[in-house]
Amino acid sequence: MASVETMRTPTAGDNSVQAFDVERVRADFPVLQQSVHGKPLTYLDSGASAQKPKAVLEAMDEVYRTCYANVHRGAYYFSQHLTDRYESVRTKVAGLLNAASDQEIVFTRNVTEAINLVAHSFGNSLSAGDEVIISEMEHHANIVPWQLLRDRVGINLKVVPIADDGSFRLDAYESMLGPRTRLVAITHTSNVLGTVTPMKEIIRLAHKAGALVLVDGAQAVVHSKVDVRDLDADFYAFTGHKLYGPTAIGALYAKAELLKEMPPFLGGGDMIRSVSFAETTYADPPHRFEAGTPPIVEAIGLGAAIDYVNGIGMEAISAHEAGLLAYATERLSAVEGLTIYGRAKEKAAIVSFTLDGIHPHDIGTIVDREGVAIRVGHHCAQPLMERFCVPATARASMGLYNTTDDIDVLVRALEKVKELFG
Amino acid sequence: MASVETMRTPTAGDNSVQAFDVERVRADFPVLQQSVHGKPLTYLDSGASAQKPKAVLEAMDEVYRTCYANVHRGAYYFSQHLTDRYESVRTKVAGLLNAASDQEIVFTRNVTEAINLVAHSFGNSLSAGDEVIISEMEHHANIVPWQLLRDRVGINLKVVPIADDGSFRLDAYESMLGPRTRLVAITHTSNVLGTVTPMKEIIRLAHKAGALVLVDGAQAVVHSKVDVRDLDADFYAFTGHKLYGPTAIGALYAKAELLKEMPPFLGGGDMIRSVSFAETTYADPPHRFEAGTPPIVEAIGLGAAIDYVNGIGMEAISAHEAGLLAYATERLSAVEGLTIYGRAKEKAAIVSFTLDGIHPHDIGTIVDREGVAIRVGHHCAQPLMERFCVPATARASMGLYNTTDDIDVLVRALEKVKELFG
Amino acid sequence: MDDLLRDLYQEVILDHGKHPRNLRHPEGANRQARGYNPLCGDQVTIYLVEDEDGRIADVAFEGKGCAISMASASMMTEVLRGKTEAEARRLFDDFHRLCTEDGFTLDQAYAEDREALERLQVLSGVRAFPVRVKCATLAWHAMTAALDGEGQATTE
Amino acid sequence: MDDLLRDLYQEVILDHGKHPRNLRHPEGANRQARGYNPLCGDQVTIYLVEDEDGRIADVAFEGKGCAISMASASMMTEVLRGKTEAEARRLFDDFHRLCTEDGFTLDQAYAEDREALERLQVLSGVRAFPVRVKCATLAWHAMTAALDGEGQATTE
Ligand SMILES: Cc1ncc(COP(=O)(O)O)c(C=O)c1O
Ligand SMILES: Cc1ncc(COP(=O)(O)O)c(C=O)c1O
Repeated sequence: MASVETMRTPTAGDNSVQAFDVERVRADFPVLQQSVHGKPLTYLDSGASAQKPKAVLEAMDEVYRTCYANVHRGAYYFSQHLTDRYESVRTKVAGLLNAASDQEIVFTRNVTEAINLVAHSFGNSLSAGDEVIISEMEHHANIVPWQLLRDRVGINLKVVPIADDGSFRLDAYESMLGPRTRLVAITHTSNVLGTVTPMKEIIRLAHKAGALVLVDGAQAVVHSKVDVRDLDADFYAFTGHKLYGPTAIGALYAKAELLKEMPPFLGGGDMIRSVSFAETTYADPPHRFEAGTPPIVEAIGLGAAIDYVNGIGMEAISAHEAGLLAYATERLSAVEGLTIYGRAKEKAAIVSFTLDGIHPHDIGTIVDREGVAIRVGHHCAQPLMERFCVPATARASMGLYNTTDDIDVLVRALEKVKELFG
Repeated sequence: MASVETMRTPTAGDNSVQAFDVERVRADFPVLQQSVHGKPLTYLDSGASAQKPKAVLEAMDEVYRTCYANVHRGAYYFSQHLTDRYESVRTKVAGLLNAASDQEIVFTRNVTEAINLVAHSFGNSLSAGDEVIISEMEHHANIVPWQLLRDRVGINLKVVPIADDGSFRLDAYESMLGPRTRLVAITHTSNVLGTVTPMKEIIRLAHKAGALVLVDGAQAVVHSKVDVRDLDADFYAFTGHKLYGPTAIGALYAKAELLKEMPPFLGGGDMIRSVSFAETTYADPPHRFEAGTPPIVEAIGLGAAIDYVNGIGMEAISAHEAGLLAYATERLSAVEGLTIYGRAKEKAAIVSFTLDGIHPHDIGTIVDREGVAIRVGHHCAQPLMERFCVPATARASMGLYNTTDDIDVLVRALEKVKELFG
Repeated sequence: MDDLLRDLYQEVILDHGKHPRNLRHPEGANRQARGYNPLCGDQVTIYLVEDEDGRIADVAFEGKGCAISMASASMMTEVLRGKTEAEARRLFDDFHRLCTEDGFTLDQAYAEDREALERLQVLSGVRAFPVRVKCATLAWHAMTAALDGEGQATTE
Repeated sequence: MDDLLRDLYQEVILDHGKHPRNLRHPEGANRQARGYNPLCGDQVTIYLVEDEDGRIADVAFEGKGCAISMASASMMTEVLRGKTEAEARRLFDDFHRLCTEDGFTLDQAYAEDREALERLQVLSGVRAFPVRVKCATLAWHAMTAALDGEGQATTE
């Protein structure tokens, strides 16, 4: 096993930055009170989707029960009221990312749609031979849209390799930037390895080369404070359901001057200024990019999730999770035959691993019987699996409600796996 | 005023087909118990978005509280359980439309996205000079995607005129069909005029000419039983939030053999078979068209909405609404200075109108003070407004929970409008 | 009839709405812009005749819309005449505050604006109807766009 | 350790999983197909040697996967030899029922299949694990694809 020394600071329980009471937080999440196969649920799959606090569920329910209406087009009270609330979530998202203006926030279904939006509205302006750079550790959501763009316009797709410890190879990246590089699309945090990429430097170098940068922030916004202006990101995308919000809502941040120039992606109601058969004109951003009835109530839920996270404090969450990561790394490393993938110094609370001679799918089935929910498979990152020559891994990913007890339960369950496979 | 004789059968209250108890139904909708400006809410904007029964809200809440997880990729219990439930909603939607298989149902955010999906995945295969036929009464959602397709590939967009009574001009349509016609995209029910189009005949003629047909069913599925196989529709799209379901979910039906040939639209997780930098292959339909984490809980909500509607019975709903439409038409026609737009024989429970010398926007504001929620504006159908030479109309649209009392309240509120404008 | 509505639809407003003043295309208009409210489809075109001193010698409009937007356009044409660009813009600032700020009174406005604001005050009823503020300010936005040399203003 | 798991991971299965039989590329293979489970990335390639009578003279596989899919592939290669195409397909039908139907017993199967099913019965533990049925049937799907002359089967 590689050394875990670098993981030991801060150690478990060291929540010196405004620590919060995890048990009280857990009480906010009804699902964590559930049992599975007669065992208490040990939820370690927040990287796939996080559980939701009551505050989020109640906010959505309250809207449907007391003031539901379609937005943007109503002269009556409920419609105006809900339009104001829907639009105010834009301000919350802008705050979450430290965007300059809420007009830079486009609501989407998820981060996948946000990336596809950029691949169409911005990407279609690229020409054959232009280059888009991604990395070996991207989620399919940040690979396939660019492959589809390649099919449409003939761009070249270049792939930054990653180091054996799972860190981003800045040297290789820098040498790939060139005069034809138009866009760099890189994850801020790997959903498999946990690696936090040196995004500020990635962006600085891209801008020096005259390229724009799209950041896949799906895993990053949930683990730490993001500041798009400090990063100088051009596009930043994330998904609500991993941030303790509901399904069916995500957001794209884009610099105002970029959004202004981008043609619409989907056409329909709400995204137009005026429609006639002869000539249709489009609304200003962000509405230009939001066709049809939006995820109204889901936006309200996302707003409540952001409030919830802010209430605890992102710094406190980061500190708590750093403690969990250190503990999990230490405990899992001590399991014989267990290999951890991803040992980057900057790392979020995600641990991928395999057990010698036991397929991850079998691990998943067996620990499930102990109430442990972990993800096993390729994690929508097949090229990364190939990079590490594994068909799949098991992955424990932690959220603000996890405890060192959860890790202990996982480790005990893994011992049972080994026992069974003798 | 034009004659209302044709509207008189069935008359108000004639719910001879399995009548249901409206008051009991109203009790299922918490929002209908609300007041606005101290007046009980009179909700007549279901055409924009319908209210939700408790059963829908509880189904969604229950998932989040007891068994939430991401779908499709989990080996653990909650993930499998929710995947099964999510996929089972496909079967419910297939049942709603009488599709041959649940594999013909693609989940989208709304009908707008469903139409855009077809405009890309099918539309991009068209060539310059190919023709797409729409009508003068389309919602922007069924205009703008085709204008954007025109910009992309150079199709010709032809527009079927409508008659003065708001009915679809089948004669004009037939004469527009030609050898270059590739697609006909027409609404099944106008959201402004209420007109039910002769869809079976529209489709028969299109097929004779060798063209496919996309039906915008947003307003149709909520008012009557739809049978895509009887219609022989190629594509049929609708939106969940108008069908008493949550926001952020819609569906596209497409014939299996069409879906099979269509390339993906959005790229990302879940829509792939395998991804590598060299070659990516795509999943079979419907998953090929569902990239990223889907609207999981929204699908559950839609399933509950379909169950709810089926519980009452679509025929009973149609009969109830026919009664409301007849009553509303009669009462509104009796208001001096009021003009109704849309007098087609086949008509859903939607009544658009103007008052002489009073702008709809002023009507909307004033009736709102009486607790009456109606829509005023262009209803995302600006070309139709031009067709009738009005900048806007007021529109009362009815759902299964409306009563003749609601119409009476509206008529009294309109009298106040006239009084104020003296 | 409720008081807020009576306040919004005062006699003066209904009168201007039905019989708008300066509803015409003036000869010699050297600045113009279209104002468009996508919500309700209302549109007005504002025409300005600026003399060589930079003063608004004539102002008129064309368009269709609700009672509030018509009355507001009509009344605007009555108060702008003789003003410089800067004065017209400042008056819009004060008018905007009148339409949106609860508790805004004339003595908080620029002294030079008070007379005009006194006439415009009938429009302050929109305060209670936030969604109608766009109607009340549509003509003013178009006027500003005309001064800025832009052809179009929208109230999105 | 819970009974359902003990049932799923019986000794025989673990043994086949660790030491799969017929894990090789047979000479003279005249039919083959790849089976792919997109959920977990598992894949197996099935090779068949069909003799001139249409009987399966040899069957083997290559691939990587979980204990269940490996054991199932391994055991399949042991029971298919000597069967005709029709017999192989029928056996898959019965095996599929064995893996999915609660209460399915051998006397519900075709008489000719009983002997093979008795050996395969150790795999019936997947019934309690619906998501693992795909693992247990992956090799079989690939075998059918090979017979159909298709190059690929997926368990979507
Ligand atoms: C006929 C019709 N088509 C399309 C739409 C668009 O629906 P959505 O906004 O849910 O996509 C609507 C409703 O607004 C409609 O009435
Ligand atoms: C890094 C990363 N990018 C993209 C995604 C896709 O998110 P979604 O499915 O919500 O679009 C995920 C999560 O699955 C992720 O972890």
